[in-house]
Amino acid sequence: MSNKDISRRGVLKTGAVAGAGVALPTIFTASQASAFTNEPTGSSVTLGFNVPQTGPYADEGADELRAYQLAVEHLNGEGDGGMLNTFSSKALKGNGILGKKVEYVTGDTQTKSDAARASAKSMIEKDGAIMITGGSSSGVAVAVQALCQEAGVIFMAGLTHSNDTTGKDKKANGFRHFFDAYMSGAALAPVLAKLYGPDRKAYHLTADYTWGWTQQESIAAATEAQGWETVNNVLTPLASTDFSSYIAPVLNSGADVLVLNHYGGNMVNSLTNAVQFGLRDKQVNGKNFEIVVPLYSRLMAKGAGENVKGIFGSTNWHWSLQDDGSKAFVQSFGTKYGFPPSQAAHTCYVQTLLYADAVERGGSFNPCSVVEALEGDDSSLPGISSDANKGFLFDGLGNGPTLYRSADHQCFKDVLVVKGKDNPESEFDLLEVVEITPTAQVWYEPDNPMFAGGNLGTCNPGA
Amino acid sequence: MDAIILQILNGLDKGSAYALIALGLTLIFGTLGVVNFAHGALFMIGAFCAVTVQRLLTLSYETVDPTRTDFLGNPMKVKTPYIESWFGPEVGASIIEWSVPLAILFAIPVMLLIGYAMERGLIKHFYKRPHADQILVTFGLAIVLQELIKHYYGANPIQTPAPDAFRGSFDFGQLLGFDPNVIIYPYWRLVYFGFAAIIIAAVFSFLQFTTFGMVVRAGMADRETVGLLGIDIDKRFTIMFGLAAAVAGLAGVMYAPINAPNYHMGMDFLVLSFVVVVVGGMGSLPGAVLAGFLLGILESFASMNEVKTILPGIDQIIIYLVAIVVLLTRPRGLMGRKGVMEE
Amino acid sequence: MGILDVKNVSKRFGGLKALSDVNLSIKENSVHAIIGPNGAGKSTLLNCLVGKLIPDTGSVMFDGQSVLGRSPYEINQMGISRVFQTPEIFGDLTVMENMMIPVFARRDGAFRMHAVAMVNTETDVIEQAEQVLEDMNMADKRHMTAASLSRGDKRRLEIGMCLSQQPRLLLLDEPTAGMARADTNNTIDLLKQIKDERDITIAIIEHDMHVVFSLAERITVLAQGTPLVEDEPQKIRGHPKVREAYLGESG
Amino acid sequence: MFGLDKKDTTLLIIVALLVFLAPFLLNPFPADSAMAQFNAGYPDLMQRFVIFGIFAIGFNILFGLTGYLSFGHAAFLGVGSYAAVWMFKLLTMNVIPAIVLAVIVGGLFAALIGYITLRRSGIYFSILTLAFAQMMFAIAYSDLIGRFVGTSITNGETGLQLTLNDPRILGESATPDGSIPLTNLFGWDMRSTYQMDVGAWLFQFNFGYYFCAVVMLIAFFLSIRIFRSPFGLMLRAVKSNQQRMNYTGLNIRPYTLTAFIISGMYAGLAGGLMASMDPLAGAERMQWTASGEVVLMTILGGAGTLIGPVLGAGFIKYFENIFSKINEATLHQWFSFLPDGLETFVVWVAEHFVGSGWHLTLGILFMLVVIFLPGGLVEGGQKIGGLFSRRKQADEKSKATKTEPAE
Repeated sequence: MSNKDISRRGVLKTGAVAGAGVALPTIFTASQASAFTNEPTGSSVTLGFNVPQTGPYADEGADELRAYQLAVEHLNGEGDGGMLNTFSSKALKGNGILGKKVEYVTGDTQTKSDAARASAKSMIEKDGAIMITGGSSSGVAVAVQALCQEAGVIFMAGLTHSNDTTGKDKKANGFRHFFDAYMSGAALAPVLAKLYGPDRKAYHLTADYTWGWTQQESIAAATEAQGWETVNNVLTPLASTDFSSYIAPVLNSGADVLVLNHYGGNMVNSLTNAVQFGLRDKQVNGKNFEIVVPLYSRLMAKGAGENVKGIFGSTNWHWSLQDDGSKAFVQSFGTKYGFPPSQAAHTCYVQTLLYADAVERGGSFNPCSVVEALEGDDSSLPGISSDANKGFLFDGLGNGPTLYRSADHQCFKDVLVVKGKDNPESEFDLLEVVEITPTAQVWYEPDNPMFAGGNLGTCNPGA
Repeated sequence: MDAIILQILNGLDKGSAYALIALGLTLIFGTLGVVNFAHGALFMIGAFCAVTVQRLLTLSYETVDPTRTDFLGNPMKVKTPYIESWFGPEVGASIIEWSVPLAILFAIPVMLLIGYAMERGLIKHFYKRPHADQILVTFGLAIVLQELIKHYYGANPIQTPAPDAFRGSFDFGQLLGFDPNVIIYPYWRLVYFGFAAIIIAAVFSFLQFTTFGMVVRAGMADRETVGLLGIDIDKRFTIMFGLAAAVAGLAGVMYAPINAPNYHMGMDFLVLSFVVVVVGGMGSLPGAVLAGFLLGILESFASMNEVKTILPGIDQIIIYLVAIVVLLTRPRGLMGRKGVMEE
Repeated sequence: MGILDVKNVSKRFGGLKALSDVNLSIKENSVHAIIGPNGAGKSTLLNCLVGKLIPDTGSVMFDGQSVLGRSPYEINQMGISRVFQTPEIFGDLTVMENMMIPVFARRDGAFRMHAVAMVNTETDVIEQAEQVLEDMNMADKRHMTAASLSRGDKRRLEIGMCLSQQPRLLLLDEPTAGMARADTNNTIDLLKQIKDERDITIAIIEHDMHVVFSLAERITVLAQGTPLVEDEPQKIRGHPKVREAYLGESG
Repeated sequence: MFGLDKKDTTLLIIVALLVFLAPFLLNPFPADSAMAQFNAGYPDLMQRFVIFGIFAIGFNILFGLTGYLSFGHAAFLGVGSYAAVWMFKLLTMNVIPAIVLAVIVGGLFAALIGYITLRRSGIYFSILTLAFAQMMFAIAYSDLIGRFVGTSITNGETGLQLTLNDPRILGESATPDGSIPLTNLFGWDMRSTYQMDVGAWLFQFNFGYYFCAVVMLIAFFLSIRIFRSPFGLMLRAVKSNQQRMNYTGLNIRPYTLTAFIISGMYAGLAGGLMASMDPLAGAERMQWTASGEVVLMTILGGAGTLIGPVLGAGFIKYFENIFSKINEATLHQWFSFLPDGLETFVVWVAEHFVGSGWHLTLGILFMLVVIFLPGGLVEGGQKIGGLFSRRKQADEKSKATKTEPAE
């Protein structure tokens, strides 16, 4: 490891403080001299990687952490540079951020709002982190985002898919690269309609918490727009491990499609149970019974094993993408760790780069400068006529041309519709990209009812 | 009607897992007087016995296939399990496919050994200690066990499918004269229920009809008196601990194809199984089994749409609600004995 | 009218008739023993007196008030204290603390949210408890944990705790069961002393004839859940019915 | 002092000193040194130490004194938090009304649940409390009440938080610069922190922490008073022998119920303080694992002792927050003095116990403590203390020290 310096509060590294050491402890210095929270004044800058290290999402968290370490290497000019070479913005030079070496601290969110906030707070208060990123669930993302807003640091969300993160709970200091439930629905519905026909009856099983609700709302609206009928929506407790009693009635409900609005362990179990009950071998209403999983991830697909074969869903990114950015990222990640990155790893890597780039372009670590840089110069995605179509436009980080929309700090980019591969060639080759849905199709206005009720507020530099 | 039959089946199936775990928990409590918070971890280890056997059977050697490339563009390394190369691809594949049933043979000695080691190495020193200490130490052990599993197998669930012959589902309804596809039920879940019934019956007849079992039962009722008869009751209790561990382990092995094992599945079952044991009545084996099935069935009924539309969210709280009602109407659970764990 | 009047009390457990039509009257300031073979219903009767069991029929009056339907603690507050077969004391607490609790209970009643004061400033309670400790010859053991006392001392402590409540009726359930001869004699002496020094009624259930005949002023013989005879000790000793039913058996 | 005897006064003064000097004591390593990772003297963690200390002190009044093992106390902490956040949303950002309401709500829920659950004892009581708490968790996590009422009450798994549109009666919905106002005590922000640079050391003095610390000292003082009061004596009597209690004319139920309510109010207080330091109330803090945590804290520190629960709380929170943050890079830095091969090996071994392995370390420590120190950490302290005093009075005949039950 090259990272031999301890993370520490930037303040301490100034000569002035070193002088204070000689001058002996006589004064209380209220270090209000800095213009914003944790202003780095030494030769390095500290980022906080807050990922689930214990609990059901620990593997996803571990993958996020790998991506972060890779991003730090690349920012510091080590390794092969990864996506720095393909990124359309050329502000980053591989000499850290604004010439300061990038260091990091890690913490465990435990996938609990309280623990995640405690961990983030310790990074901010103790380690002097200037930016917090990571996470694997929407509840945590929303909670930590709110904290960062109050504390005056930037939050670059990791894996969070709920509409609320950039909807009713959006914050000026928070940014999301990952796609959201609405986009999943908008991308998936037309493919499903084309494939399974427009007159389907869908039965929804939905995890009973915020993400589940927004996911269900989105996919139901999108499929109904294609002519599908939503027969029933059953909320399942998050703590469920056995979904048999929710799956058993499906076949007699008149529905011919089962939509599983579940993620992680819930999804693995509900899909496994659905396949056990032989749903996919049945004919209902003269059609083959089908199962849909709106939000997919490769790690989940691995957990579900054989059961995912032929099942459709959507995903933010997949390692088999053939654009230059994705290829570069897979190459450096795979070389370092021996397996391809997950979508969570991708989004976390990209978020780190985007943050660093915004600091470089804005010329300051000040959160307000970062917010301004990430909100961009009012550039627009081509082919979408909307007043809200402005923000920071970039390319080369996978997913094609991408807009960080200034209105709600949500990234707009192509969405992948995938299905479980029938004949995987390797243990990583589980999903197959069926369609790359163009951004225009998943576009929504910031005042879409599913995202209403929030207020971005103003950037908070703290201090 | 068909919906009710389906939920009864589901309930019996869930109840099987609850009953098996609660049975072992009650055995340990009844014989050794120890509150074992590591019992869920034993169930989890059982499930991971299935994973381990699957891993062992699929131990592979690598050959390089130059015609294909891996995700980095290098020639792909193809893995072939040794079993397949020894017995030929077809026989090999079907051996691998049967890894869960084979894991039963593997799990019995492993679980007995783990149970024995646990009792001799740790639990033994806690007989005379307060229940609070027992809880703390077994909880610590449970954390250690699950973290070790997490370290070797990761946090993601791992699929351990049932043999092909038991995949898919069985049209139960046609047997009962319903239309096709009305009551279908997965084969493996039926197997699980049958398996649980056999294990429960075996444990009860072992306690009922063998001298060993009679001594143990007498010891459960009155340890002192049995000790006075000059019988080394402690030794038998040690063996009972191993047996309880094996029951939990077997419940875990057979559960693996139903839901992919993950390292925290033990904790998921822990609280529930304590509720089951207490609702059944501390120290009562039939009570534990009865309560297991009762709660399983009630939980299944509570998740029916018809019930949920009237009482939203009832499926999340039903178990606890039932526990409260039972304990308030029957002070010692369904079949509990007086004076056990009441102080 | 005695201080305790038991009238027509019956109690069944399922098919078993534990008590049938028991009538008993205990005179104030007397020592009354209830004896009988195993299974005669002595313990059941006692439990009916202190509120642990509720008789199926009949009445139990203490000082003109019915005790039926009251909880043990309420009956205790009426003035009945009970000594158990195996000493029931607060094993985790010190001897002094053991002695203070009944004094508090007598002063403050069944419940008092008494969290403002400190135990060590309650001088009146401390003095009373000290006094009883002195009376019991246990003052030197006041800081010992009750559980670490000898069997005989535990019994002394328990009797002392009951006395410190200044009860009007002291019920003793085989107070010398399982004791060595020396301890038994000590206990007898203690009880004699109590009887002599205090205005107190003592009812004693006992197996040990030595104890009964050393203490009792009146004896009721219980057999098969019903009183056989009630008389003075000397007369009981020679009573043929009693010999037949009880003494004869136990040799 | 304050009616305490000499020993208790000493204890209180020591605790007060430790708490007030915590920013120094918990930051023993220079911020620049490799060991700085072990520093715990930053506001959030220090707040957590004292808040969970309060929670555990309250729990100990129930469990340590009466022996009733509640497995659902986190529920009272949770409702306390929700009550406090609602107070911030609707009334004022001043913490006093929020904390007062949190204590009241915690007490009310405890009265209701305690009234029902205390009909049973032993494990039946434990499971009843667990059942109630788990029901409350499920209700909060999926916002079931909100579903009936039509408006969000607990805001599901995200947790109840402040927004820019809260209709605050006394105070503003948002500050002029567009932020959510901060929690404060009559204008003093909980968040404000003074930093002191002393040579290579950095010490942080946070107003919120000192506020919590004062509350905790009051809570601790009250708990000593309860321990030493006739009421406390009765509670210990309940634990010792309920039969004798009954036959001594004492009604047990009101005693246990009062203890339950007091500990529920302590939990509510802790919840209110937590929300005051960080105005978000997450449902997870009501889950059984959270209830289990306070049980572990109390047993680990020493149930029934005055200071034990506080030690236990500090112990667990320290591991949760410090050990989970040590990563591979940090380890490499620590062991960089070793030869390369050895360094890799040592780091590989150590990695299992830190970062994502912090649960493993905690599990092992639980076992070690309970195996070797049956009386918890307090007993460990006494043993060490015993070593010293024995050395001091080498010639004095050491009497077998009798551990007073309430020590």
